[in-house]
Amino acid sequence: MTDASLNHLDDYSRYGRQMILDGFGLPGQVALQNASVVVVGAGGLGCPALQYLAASGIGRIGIVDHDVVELSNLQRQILHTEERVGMYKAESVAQALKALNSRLTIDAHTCALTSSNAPTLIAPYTVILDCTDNAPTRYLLSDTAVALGKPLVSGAAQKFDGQLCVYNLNNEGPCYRCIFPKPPTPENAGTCEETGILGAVTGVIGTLQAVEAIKIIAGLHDNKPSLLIYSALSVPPFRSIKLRSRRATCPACGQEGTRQGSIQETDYVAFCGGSRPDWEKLGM
Amino acid sequence: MTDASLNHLDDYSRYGRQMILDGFGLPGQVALQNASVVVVGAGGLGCPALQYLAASGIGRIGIVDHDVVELSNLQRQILHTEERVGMYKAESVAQALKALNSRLTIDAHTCALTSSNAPTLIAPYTVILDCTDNAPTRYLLSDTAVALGKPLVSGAAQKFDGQLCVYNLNNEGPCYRCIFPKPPTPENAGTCEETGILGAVTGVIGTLQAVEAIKIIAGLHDNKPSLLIYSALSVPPFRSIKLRSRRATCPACGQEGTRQGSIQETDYVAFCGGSRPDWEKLGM
Amino acid sequence: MSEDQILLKVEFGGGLELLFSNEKKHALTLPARVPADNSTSPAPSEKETKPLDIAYLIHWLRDHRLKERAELFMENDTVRPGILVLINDTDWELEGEGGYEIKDRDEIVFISTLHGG
Amino acid sequence: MSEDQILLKVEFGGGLELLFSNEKKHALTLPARVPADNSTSPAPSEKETKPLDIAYLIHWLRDHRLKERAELFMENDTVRPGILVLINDTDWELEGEGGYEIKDRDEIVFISTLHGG
Ligand SMILES: [Zn+2]
Ligand SMILES: [Zn+2]
Repeated sequence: MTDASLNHLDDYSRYGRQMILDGFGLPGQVALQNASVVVVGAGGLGCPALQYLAASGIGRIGIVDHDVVELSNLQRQILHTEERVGMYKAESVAQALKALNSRLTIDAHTCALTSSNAPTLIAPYTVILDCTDNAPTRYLLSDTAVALGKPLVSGAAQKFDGQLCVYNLNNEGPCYRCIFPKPPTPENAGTCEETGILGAVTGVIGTLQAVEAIKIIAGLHDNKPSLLIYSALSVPPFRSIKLRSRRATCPACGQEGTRQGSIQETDYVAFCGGSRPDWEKLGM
Repeated sequence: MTDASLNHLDDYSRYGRQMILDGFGLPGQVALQNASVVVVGAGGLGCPALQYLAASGIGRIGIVDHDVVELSNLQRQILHTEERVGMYKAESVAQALKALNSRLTIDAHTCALTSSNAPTLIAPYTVILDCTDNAPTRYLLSDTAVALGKPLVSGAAQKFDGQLCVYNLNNEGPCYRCIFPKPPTPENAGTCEETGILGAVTGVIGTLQAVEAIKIIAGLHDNKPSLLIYSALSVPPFRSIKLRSRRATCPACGQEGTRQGSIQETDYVAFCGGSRPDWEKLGM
Repeated sequence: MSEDQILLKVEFGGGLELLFSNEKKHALTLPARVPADNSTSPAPSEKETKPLDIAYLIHWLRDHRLKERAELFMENDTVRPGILVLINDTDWELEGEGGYEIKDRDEIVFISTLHGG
Repeated sequence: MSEDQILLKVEFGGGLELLFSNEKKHALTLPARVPADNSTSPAPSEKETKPLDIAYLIHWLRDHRLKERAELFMENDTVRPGILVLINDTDWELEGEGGYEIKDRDEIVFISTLHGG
């Protein structure tokens, strides 16, 4: 078996529909097979993203979520079932993905992502998907992506609205802190529970996250930083925004010498139950 | 039980996340509960659409598909499983939806949609979703939607591209024939099999079809005819097009007196194995 | 841009780009006045002219940009059935179809309707 | 539009519209020259002025359109952390941020970053 072929003969017919695509082909499918993606959050965004990643033939998928399935999740978290209410979301999702694609390697992590475990949990994967539901974890994931030098496909959804952005693309694009240098106060950062969410809106954004991850892995991404804004009730519903480059002064991704300030412990410590990872000590 | 309440007490917590949305609320949820949607095609577009419709609390869902699940479908048709390869798609999907929402009423039709059965198959439902993969059935469904006076949420996907449009909206908007008066020759109408498709692209369009159906049912649609064009590799990936009104001369939806020409039998007879429905005889 | 030239963007989608060197986006500069009979070879000066319109653009694209199988782009002097023409993100039927006079920096999109699912 | 007035579109998203009468889209007409100190009450004629810019617009929106809780929109003389300003679909940082001089028919969008999932 070489890098230039698929592991199983029937994979050629299984993935034939995408392998005949211009610019994708066998190399694209082999890239997916050899790639690994970690999805943080197996909720409204994570479910659709995971399902299309698994279907596409990606080799290894990590899932990080410490919550258990509740009945009120099923309005949008479409990989869970009524029977699996009470099960860890990461395990419920693993079960669903396994039924869809038994050759997929799945790592189900039922722990919370914290500043102490983030580097080791995330390091083994090629691409990171931020499918979380709170600001502190979003900053933690962005800092982790920068420290590990990996692209971060970030989705968010609230009410009828959604946002999609790839951070730290090619280790050249802006990170989350470049765009939003200062975290909002906790009062200003609502979660789904408080503000409501139309289920299919998370579906649109989560599925688009899968598309972005697949484009990155297959070498089809144009590498230009942009933010996609979705508003289900607006006309037009989508708007694409041209984003700034990296900020030279960014405390996370800025270069030594121009970098200003430091990542504040308090950004996520209060929420994530740990201190900032000691990247130097971890050798990253 | 009145029309103004949900059938089951725990539905209030199950759908609470969307019931607290501005402009949705209890009336929106009750409208979903009392609504019925028929999805024609349980493939790449139908799977994601069905899954979000079922999760949202829609009361009754019809599925029309005469195909059986094949391994090569699983790259994008994410409601099927490896174990269900060989099963009718309509039944495979019904099984998946039942696990997600046991209170949903599901009608699984394992027959092909033909010009003879279309009127009776489609008539019982509030909203029609076109998730098919061929031009003749698209014309048949549009003519059926016009004859029955129902909105048609139409999705299509090929390669890296997708299109989304609501036809016959409010019995005022244009129908498929208003926009595309003449069917292309069969040679010019490729199917997924021939042209390839990135799985997640069907996911994006199918999920957007669910959003449109939910907006229509909950009274959140602005009723303006528009076409959404999606191209996964383009920047920007989405484009919204302002569409014409109905054509007074449209053979399907034009008014008597101004209507020109007639729906040609040959438009779908050759493909669908039947003649044009006799709408008058059927009393529609 | 000189006054007798018009700069426009043309985009192809839904598979039509395959007929045009597989390039989706084309930046064009065309004369502001063109032969009324839509002939796109260098015009003898005595020919009757009209302002640059969509009908002429369609002929010009067929004659100068199309790489293969003209019948997949044109039929009976207009675009073939199943192709939608968009003028600045608006259905061309709302803008006068072939007779729409192209203005500087207009964006014209030709998309083929998709049938797959 | 007279020469000393500028017509612009302002849009709010990501929940910010809740602070502005729950209206996403606002069409505004503002003077082309405004007080340099961003004060938005009728200016005495001797005040120093500057061209209408984003910094002034932010103050004007707070003083004349905001319905509640100004601290959710502004902090330290600019938008609060977590709000992104877009000028004609481009990140305001690429356009000079608060100092960007608003032109007729510009479209300025204020969106709040979303955290839900
Ligand atoms: Zn940065
Ligand atoms: Zn019509």
